[in-house]
Amino acid sequence: MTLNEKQKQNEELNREFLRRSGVNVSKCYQCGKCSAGCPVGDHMDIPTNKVMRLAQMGLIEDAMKSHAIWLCASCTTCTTRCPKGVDVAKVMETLRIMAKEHGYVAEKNVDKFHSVWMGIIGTMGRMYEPGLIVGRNFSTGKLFQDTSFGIPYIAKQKLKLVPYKSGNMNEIKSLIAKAEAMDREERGNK
Amino acid sequence: MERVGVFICHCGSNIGAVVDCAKVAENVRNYPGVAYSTDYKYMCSEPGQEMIQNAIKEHNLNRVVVASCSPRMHEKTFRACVEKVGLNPYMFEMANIREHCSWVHAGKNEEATEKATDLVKMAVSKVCKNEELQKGHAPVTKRALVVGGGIAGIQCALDIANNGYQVDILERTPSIGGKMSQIDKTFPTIDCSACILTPKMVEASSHPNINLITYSELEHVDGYVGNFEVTIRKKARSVDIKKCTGCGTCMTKCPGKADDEFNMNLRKRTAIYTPFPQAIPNKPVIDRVNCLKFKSRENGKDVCGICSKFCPTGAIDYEQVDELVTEKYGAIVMATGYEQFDHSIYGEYGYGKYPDVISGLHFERLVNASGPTQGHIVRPSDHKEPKTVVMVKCVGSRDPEHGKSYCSRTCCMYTAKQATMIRDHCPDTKVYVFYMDVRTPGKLYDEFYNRTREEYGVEYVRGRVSKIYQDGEQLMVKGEDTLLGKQVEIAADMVILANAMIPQTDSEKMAQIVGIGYDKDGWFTESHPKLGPVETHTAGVFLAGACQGPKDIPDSVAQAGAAAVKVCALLSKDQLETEPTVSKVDTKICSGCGLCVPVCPYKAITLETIQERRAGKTIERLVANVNSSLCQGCGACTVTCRSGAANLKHFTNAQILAEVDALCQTIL
Amino acid sequence: MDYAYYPGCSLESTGIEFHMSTKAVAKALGINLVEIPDWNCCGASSAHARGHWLSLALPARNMAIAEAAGLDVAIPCAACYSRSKQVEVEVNKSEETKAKIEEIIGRPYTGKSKARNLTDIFYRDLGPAAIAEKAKKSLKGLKVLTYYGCLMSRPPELACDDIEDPISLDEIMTALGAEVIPWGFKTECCGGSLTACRPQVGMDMTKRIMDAAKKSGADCIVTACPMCHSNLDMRQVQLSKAYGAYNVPVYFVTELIGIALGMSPKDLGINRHFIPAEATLTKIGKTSEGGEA
Amino acid sequence: MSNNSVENFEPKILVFACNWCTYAGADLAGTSRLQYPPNVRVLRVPCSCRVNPQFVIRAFQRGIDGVLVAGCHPGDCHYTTGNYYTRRRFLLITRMMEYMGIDPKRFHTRWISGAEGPKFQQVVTEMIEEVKAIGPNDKLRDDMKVEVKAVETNE
Repeated sequence: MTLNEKQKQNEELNREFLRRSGVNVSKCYQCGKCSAGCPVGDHMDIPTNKVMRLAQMGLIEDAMKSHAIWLCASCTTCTTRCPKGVDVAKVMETLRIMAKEHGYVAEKNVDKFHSVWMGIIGTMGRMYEPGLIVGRNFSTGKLFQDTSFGIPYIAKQKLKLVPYKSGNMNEIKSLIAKAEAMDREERGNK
Repeated sequence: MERVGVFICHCGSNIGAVVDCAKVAENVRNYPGVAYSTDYKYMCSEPGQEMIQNAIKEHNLNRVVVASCSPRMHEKTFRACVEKVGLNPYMFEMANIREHCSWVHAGKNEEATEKATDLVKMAVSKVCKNEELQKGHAPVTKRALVVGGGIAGIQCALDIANNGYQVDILERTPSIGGKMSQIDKTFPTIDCSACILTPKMVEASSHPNINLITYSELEHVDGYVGNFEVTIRKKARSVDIKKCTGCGTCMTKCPGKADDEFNMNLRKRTAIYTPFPQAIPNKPVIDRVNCLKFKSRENGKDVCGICSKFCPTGAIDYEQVDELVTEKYGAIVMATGYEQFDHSIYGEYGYGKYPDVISGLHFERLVNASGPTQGHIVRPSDHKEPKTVVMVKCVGSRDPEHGKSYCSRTCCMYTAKQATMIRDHCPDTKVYVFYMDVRTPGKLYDEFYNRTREEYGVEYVRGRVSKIYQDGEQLMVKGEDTLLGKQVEIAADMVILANAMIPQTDSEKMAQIVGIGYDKDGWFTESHPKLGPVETHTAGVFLAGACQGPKDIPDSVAQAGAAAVKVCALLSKDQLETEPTVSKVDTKICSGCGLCVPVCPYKAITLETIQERRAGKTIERLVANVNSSLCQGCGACTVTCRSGAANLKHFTNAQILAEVDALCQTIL
Repeated sequence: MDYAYYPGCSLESTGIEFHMSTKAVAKALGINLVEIPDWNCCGASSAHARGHWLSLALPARNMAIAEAAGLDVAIPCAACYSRSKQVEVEVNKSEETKAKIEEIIGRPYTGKSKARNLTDIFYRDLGPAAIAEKAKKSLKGLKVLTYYGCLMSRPPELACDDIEDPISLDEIMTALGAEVIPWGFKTECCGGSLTACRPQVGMDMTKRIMDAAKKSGADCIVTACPMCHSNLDMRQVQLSKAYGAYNVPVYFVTELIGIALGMSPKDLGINRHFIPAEATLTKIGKTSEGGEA
Repeated sequence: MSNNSVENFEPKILVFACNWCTYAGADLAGTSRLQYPPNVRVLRVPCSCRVNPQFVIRAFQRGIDGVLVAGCHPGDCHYTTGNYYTRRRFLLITRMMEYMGIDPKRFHTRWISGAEGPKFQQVVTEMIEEVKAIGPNDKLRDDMKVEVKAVETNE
């Protein structure tokens, strides 16, 4: 497929991406400083500057399919040091959100983690780590992974076994529902 | 009685196809003031111009309006045309019915014709209020001042002097030579900087037409093109330059120590010093901040005085004071050069705290045979020869977020030069260069860059460096090879940063003193980026070298020559013609409030005392006075003036209001 | 000095020492912390992977409750601080955002109440010298590495310290008598957010930092982020299994301040670390000066 | 008087253009054949700072529907600082005219460089549309009285 055909296919996604990120990706001059300082750089399938390049070329689908956007630790070193003032971390974040919505999740575990996390907050208002570990393992199908992570914490009396539950769960639930609705709305129109 | 001739041009079909030119001529035939009105195919052509001239004679016209193209195109042509038959050229106006009408309203013939009529009526109304104006004349002082004694200033002064004009070089440091004297070798030929600069310095100092004013600052500029009056502060050298023979005994005996700025603080110098051995004039100055005698005086004591004891000619004069002198010049050349960007703003490069992270200019001193290490490339921290050197380009350049948005133009080449020099001096040392782009558009520049990689084995890595940190004795450099798409980390012994070029820290103040423009970064602005690269918007002030923007030596020298030609062209005239479209104050109405004085960007307005007879008594009062040679005719003062005393000739309140009224009449 | 106190989820579990030591130290230093009633999770680090408004709304509720009480919010956790600060900044930036946030959370929040990092409060509002004045013993003899991680110094808009070379922990430690060892990893990301879902990546990131820590010759690391702490502390156990011994104790800044104030390690929760951290404290005062303040 | 009827209202807009930037920008729009409605008339002044607020008010008095004062971008003034004065002056004048009841949409100050032909086209087009939408200027106009007189004398 020619480049222009591919860009044409991505037109709608690109518009959505530009609107939601609010980042002027054309400012990027591909110096590579974002990739150079990225603490996860070694593990990414494509370096940060190439994610930027895909965004710049309007090839949003390819960018959404990458593992890199999920490995990004949101440390914002890239944004901080960018000589052109491009919010690179925001590009990564927007691509993550869009990838989830459009069904391109290259790193299922990362995504599941976020889902379980949000699920717990949605029911209790606060985090409940044992729930996180079990829930995550349950949903990934790896039931006993990282119990090495949970059990030592229990031994050190660091995990509360009885969860806190907010007395105002209705308020928090409604808050989450409204925020999600607003996010959906922004995705759809404007 | 106004007798205006109106000439509507068809410009072939350019105007004629949209605007009904005959109808426009007809529409204004009976307009007040119009004595004659016609249209023609090409008004600017030979027959067209003849037609105007004949009409002036036949119909006894005393004012002319031509409706055709933009005045930016042909105002000069038609002014000359009417002048030939005895009309004052300022009794002419143009109506732009091409660029502003036919070309932008294609197909809307009726409206365009109506608009053309309006524009012509406006022009007629204005020309009726026009007055005859005469160009002014001003004398020329046949001497030039070059501010800055670097390579650009020296070259410019030599070129002016060789054309037979007197020229002064004003330099703020104790010696001429500038940045080029700090540089070891020059690209792309790797000839020794001092070897080609020193002869020029000597030539300048011994030239009968050149006068050096070193260790001096520009204090104040008055006057105007051909007639500048410049006040110069001659800083106290504490050394009588006439008695001093430059033997140097004082410098060997001086116990005071100070950071040696010429050597980028890589070593100490004495308090009485010349910046470098080949300095011109080769006569020292006392740095009073670091001199033991002057320091002790601050504490009420008076010690040391060793230099004075050893001076064989008694040249030391501790009591010297700054001296202000005022000189007259016909032209000024700004050649104040550049400074090096301070990389200590970059936290990721260590905020300037790592001793072995140095700048390009540091390196020049390190590799210079007369420098602090006698030309041995060693790192500042422990004086060991570095086995791995990383060079980082675009430090401060092309970095709108933290540094400067522009490209400094010289760094690609000086980095390549320095890389080859490291490889020459220390063949076992590995050199890596981090770059974003390699920009080498000079003669033999790209060839040089390619030799750097191919023959000298310098490794170029495409990517910016994100972080440098001290790791034991070494520096870890974290970058990205964007061509590989991989992070690279290099353990280096020394890092050389290619710092950006920035204007002198006080360039904006300098520009304000001289009355020229500067851009957002502080570089002086040329009058036109393409067609006026060495002129400024202030007549008689020219630019040479890097004060106008980053430049390498060949470009600086070329621009210096260009500026010299402009200076000579100016100085060759006995009198200067000045535009008459300047501001004028009606002293009868002027209240002397002085509001117009500070708004004038050319300092053309001064308050003067006049004497007046009033009710039988002579009284004195203040009024504004416009120096018509300085005034450039912007009109800022006319609007500021509350009493309406200030008026801009050829754009008077009455003239502009006549145009406004003419347009609005078409509405009523 | 009164502040609303937002401990956040980590301080109730994996970072419970931070909670314990914060409360003890704040009290001793005369800082009155009023815990926000029924606070909720700030959403870090998942909400902003889900949606912009979601990531703002969660911390906004806490900020709104604090604002109703007329207090700025002291936040020990660097992640909670960053998320909360984001809301404060965004609300102050745009009336439209403010209106939308208020609509979502159903409470007024004008952005008047500020999100404050606890360490920053120690550093700026109290000052290292004032803390040292209250110290009962000097930390002399202890060589520390300061570790700020990502969220105290980045992104610049939200940072409470210098973006490349933060100094608040350094100056507090120096004032208390500890020797701060320079290193290049003060603000390097530890990969905390990845440890749970891509453990190997997180391990590698932690390893780089811990290798540098071991090489530096310091006795310990001091940090102010519960995620960094939990990650650096707990991961060393796994690193040791794979790559040989890693046993650099990692303290919360409040733990070491507490020690200087004369509190017992147990009261500060220092006994709950994975890498035993009590023995290292015996290095303190080897030269035994400083003593009573 | 035709343009006083609101239906077919064609406004007349006066543009004060500085000689060095905006006039050149308008010329460029011409040489680039960038089309815009023929409702504007450009009056050349050396610098936007030459425009006395009095000129603007006079134009409104005499029935103009809109006035645009345009010069070089701040920092690019041919006379170094002229447009700074323009900016400050017209900030005040805009408020004063608003106070006098003139719709602020009728008066604008814009920076258009010699290289910005398209911007000139865009600015004047937008302004014409705006003024068209708000109708003819009937504030401050002396001609309202003049008209009555004219009718009287004619009859």
